[in-house]
Amino acid sequence: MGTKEIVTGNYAQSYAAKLARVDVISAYPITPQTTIVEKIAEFVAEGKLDADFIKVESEHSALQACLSASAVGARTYTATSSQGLLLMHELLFWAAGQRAPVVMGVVNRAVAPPWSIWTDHTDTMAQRDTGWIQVYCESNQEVLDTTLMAFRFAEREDVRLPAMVTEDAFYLSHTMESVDIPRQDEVDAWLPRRPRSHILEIGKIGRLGSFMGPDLYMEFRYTIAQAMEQARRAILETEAEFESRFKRSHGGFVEPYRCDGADAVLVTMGTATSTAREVVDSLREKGRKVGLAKLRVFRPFPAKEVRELAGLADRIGVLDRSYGFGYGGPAYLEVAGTLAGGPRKPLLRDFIGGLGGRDLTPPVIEGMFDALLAGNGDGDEVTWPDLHRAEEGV
Amino acid sequence: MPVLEIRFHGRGGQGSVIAAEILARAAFKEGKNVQSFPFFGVERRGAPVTAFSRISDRPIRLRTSITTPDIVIVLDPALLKTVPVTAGAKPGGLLLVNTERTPDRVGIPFDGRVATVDATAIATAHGLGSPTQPIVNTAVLGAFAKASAVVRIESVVAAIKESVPAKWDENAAAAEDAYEKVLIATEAVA
Amino acid sequence: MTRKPLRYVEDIPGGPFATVPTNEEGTAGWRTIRPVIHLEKCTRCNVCWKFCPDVAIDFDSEGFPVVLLDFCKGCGICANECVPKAITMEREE
Amino acid sequence: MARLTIPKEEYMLPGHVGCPGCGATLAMRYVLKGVGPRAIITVPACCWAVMSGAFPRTCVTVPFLDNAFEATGASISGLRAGLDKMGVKDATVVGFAGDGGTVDIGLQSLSGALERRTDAIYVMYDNEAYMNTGIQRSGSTPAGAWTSTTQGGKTGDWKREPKKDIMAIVAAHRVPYAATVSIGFPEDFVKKVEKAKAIRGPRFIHVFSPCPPGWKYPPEKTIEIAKMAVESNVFPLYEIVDGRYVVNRKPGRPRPVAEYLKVQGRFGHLHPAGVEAMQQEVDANWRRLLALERMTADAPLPAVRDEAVR
Repeated sequence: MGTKEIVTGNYAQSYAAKLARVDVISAYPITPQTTIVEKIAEFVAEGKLDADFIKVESEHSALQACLSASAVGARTYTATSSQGLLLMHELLFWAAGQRAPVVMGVVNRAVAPPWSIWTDHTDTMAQRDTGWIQVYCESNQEVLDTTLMAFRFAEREDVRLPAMVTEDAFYLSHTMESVDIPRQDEVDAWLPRRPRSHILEIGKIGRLGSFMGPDLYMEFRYTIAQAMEQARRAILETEAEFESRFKRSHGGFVEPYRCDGADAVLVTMGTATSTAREVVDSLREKGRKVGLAKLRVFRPFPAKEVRELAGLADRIGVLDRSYGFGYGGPAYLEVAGTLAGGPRKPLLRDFIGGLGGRDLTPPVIEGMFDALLAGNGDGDEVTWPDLHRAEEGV
Repeated sequence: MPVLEIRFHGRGGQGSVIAAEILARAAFKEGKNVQSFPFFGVERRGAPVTAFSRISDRPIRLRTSITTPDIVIVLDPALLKTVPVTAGAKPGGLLLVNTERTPDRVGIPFDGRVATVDATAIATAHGLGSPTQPIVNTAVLGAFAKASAVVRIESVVAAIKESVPAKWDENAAAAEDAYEKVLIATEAVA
Repeated sequence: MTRKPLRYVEDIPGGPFATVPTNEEGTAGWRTIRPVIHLEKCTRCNVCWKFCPDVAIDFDSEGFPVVLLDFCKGCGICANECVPKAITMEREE
Repeated sequence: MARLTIPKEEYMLPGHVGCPGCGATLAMRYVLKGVGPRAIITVPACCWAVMSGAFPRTCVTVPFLDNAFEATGASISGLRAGLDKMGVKDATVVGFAGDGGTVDIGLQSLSGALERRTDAIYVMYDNEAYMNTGIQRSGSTPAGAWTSTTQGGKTGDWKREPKKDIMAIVAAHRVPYAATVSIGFPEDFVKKVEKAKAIRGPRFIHVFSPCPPGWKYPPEKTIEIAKMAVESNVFPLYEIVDGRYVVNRKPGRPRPVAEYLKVQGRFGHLHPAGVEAMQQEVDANWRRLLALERMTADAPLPAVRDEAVR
């Protein structure tokens, strides 16, 4: 067992990077990620982490430096938020194309303008097709554990893809809560250094990146698609291996909660899941048969597990903490798309909420369950329940 | 008239892409629907380049490169040794090659008519391009007009004047010169 | 030896990792003219070797330059820079 | 056979797809002769990203990494840190980028790498425009030049702005070593690369690299032009060593700039007044360079030399 400490979600990331003995960190400061890199800088300065911390001049450079260090075999880590992640967009594709197992902590934050430093999933949702594994966390413990898992499944020979571990701004990043910090020797056993394939070595001919014409590029992209499909098994195996060693697991891809005999299930991501557990318990006590499903791994998208939700209830809602202009929340669109292909056709609703740090309080979540259960499904498919409108005086 | 598909083979700097464009303009002047585009690859002086033209009476909707050409035009004879220029050519089509050789001695099998013209000599005679890099496209198009009868030489000359950046008269003269000098073998070459 | 071009998913190594040296395939077809070295004038000063952008000039056992015709693109730099004017550019047959 | 004046070993292979007479291939050939086999090259979008042709080919025998257009500076920092942590201490990290990739889109990451004292050599091969994409103007295109985006025309829309002085920008970062080289002077070129290789910290090499299709001259003239640029003071050869300017060649009577311009179609439109203006610009830059040499002889701004610096 490790040592129990009261730490923020950001420090949980820093501890995970230290325990993973990362070789090279390259990062640029952005609220609310800053205390991650400050803590890492402290570890390096105090000699507690033998790593090269490259203080770059932009997030774009932060990820390129990681990719180049990874290209010669180093274990690399970085962290960012919002605008920084958007600036990395070009390099996010590059990482997957180069098959670089970079691990990145992302503190989910709204995108400008207007400036907003508060939580919102738009930044990482906008990167869902770049070839990065994406895991959304609900607690600081989950952040630390998932980061340690990420190094392992990202570096597996059959995966070799980059991974994002996300945490909600302030609700996790700056929230102090008890976290078990594993012992270094246990993590060393968990993350042994294995020689990596397809890297550059001094004295050996080889070009990483290259140039492909129409006759071969598609086949090459397919090999990345295969790796992401392979990541499904790798993530579940890693979670099982982690549980056997550290005695903790965080719900795999999709974790149903009290869905037995449910009339309605709400799909949630990030810290909204915790609050929603409270609401489900209180509604159950009032005899209302509701449940929730924590959607934890967003890439690779857990289509099989999501389709199984259709067997749990006839009405399924999705709480999107982001919104795609022109239709709806990305999480809803992918859940709905998957269910449309399944045998059962549940009534589907998208609830847009919590943008820009707006609190997702129990009453607001309860309102979503009410909307799900009311009527015979003639209401709007995509709604913003907690919108402040003058006429409703809310 | 079905959609006529023409594939040009040349090297960077020899004017294959402009050749496809001139041909399309010429056919357009005769009221045809046209489409011309290059295979955009590593354009380097000297590197093999491919360009395409489609000509038809009805609207052209295909948005693909041309893999079964009715007509293959080769601006540089050296390509015959290195690039499969006649790959996928429809039987009974036309192969036009810029070479000193006569059609029967082109040296590659072709199920269709073969025509040859020494466009390099004609271009050099009309001062087009440099000794190391003669610009042969307009001469080849003159030969094409005669060998294919798809467009009239007058349309080709008019299109040349709209498309070439300089030396309009010399380019027009080279096309007319090649129109006269092209050699066309009637029967299929084994 | 020209290598069979890669085509299938199964041909793709586990990453965009290229290791085939380019000198396995020639670029001779690029030229319309080629350098001819007149050894009687050549002083073996190796200027032609030094300035070749295609590394297409090597040396024979006595140190005379030899044009590697598989790779020469016929740019003419060697002829232009040759001090004793021992190199002329001839049209490719 | 006469003794070779530059190392015999070749680390760039034949069979690349450079245009006939390409200056950039000679730039790579000489850089690799200078740094030797224990080097690693990182290259952004530029002619050299295409030079090897299609996968699975590569035309250099040393390891070669492709990086994003803006990020060569970040890439050399990452490579150095990665190699250090992998226990490789004797490798030379080389960033090899074009002029647009350095003075325009890549300037920020270059500045970052120099400021954080990354232990690497950044080479900018300068063909004075975006040649891989078809000769569009860059910040390094000289004033008065034709490019595909400064076509002159009726409005005389040639490149108006003077060429960005990247060496001055680099010098402002107080690097331990920076130098200009020309492929017309391979001995000077390789000597300076070998000199740079022996120094720790950020080093910069500015390569004069003529381009036949881009500058509109016949391919056989590449070296002739690369020499004329130096002999006419259009592209002086000099070093900045620890803040001190050292001018390597001081032609007794520099060749007239007109001779340099005449050979290139990109300057073909210039009237005598235009040529004279360029002559004065060259002379002014030359006088300033000599003044910098004198001034920094006794008042240099030395680079921060911390041997353990990365």
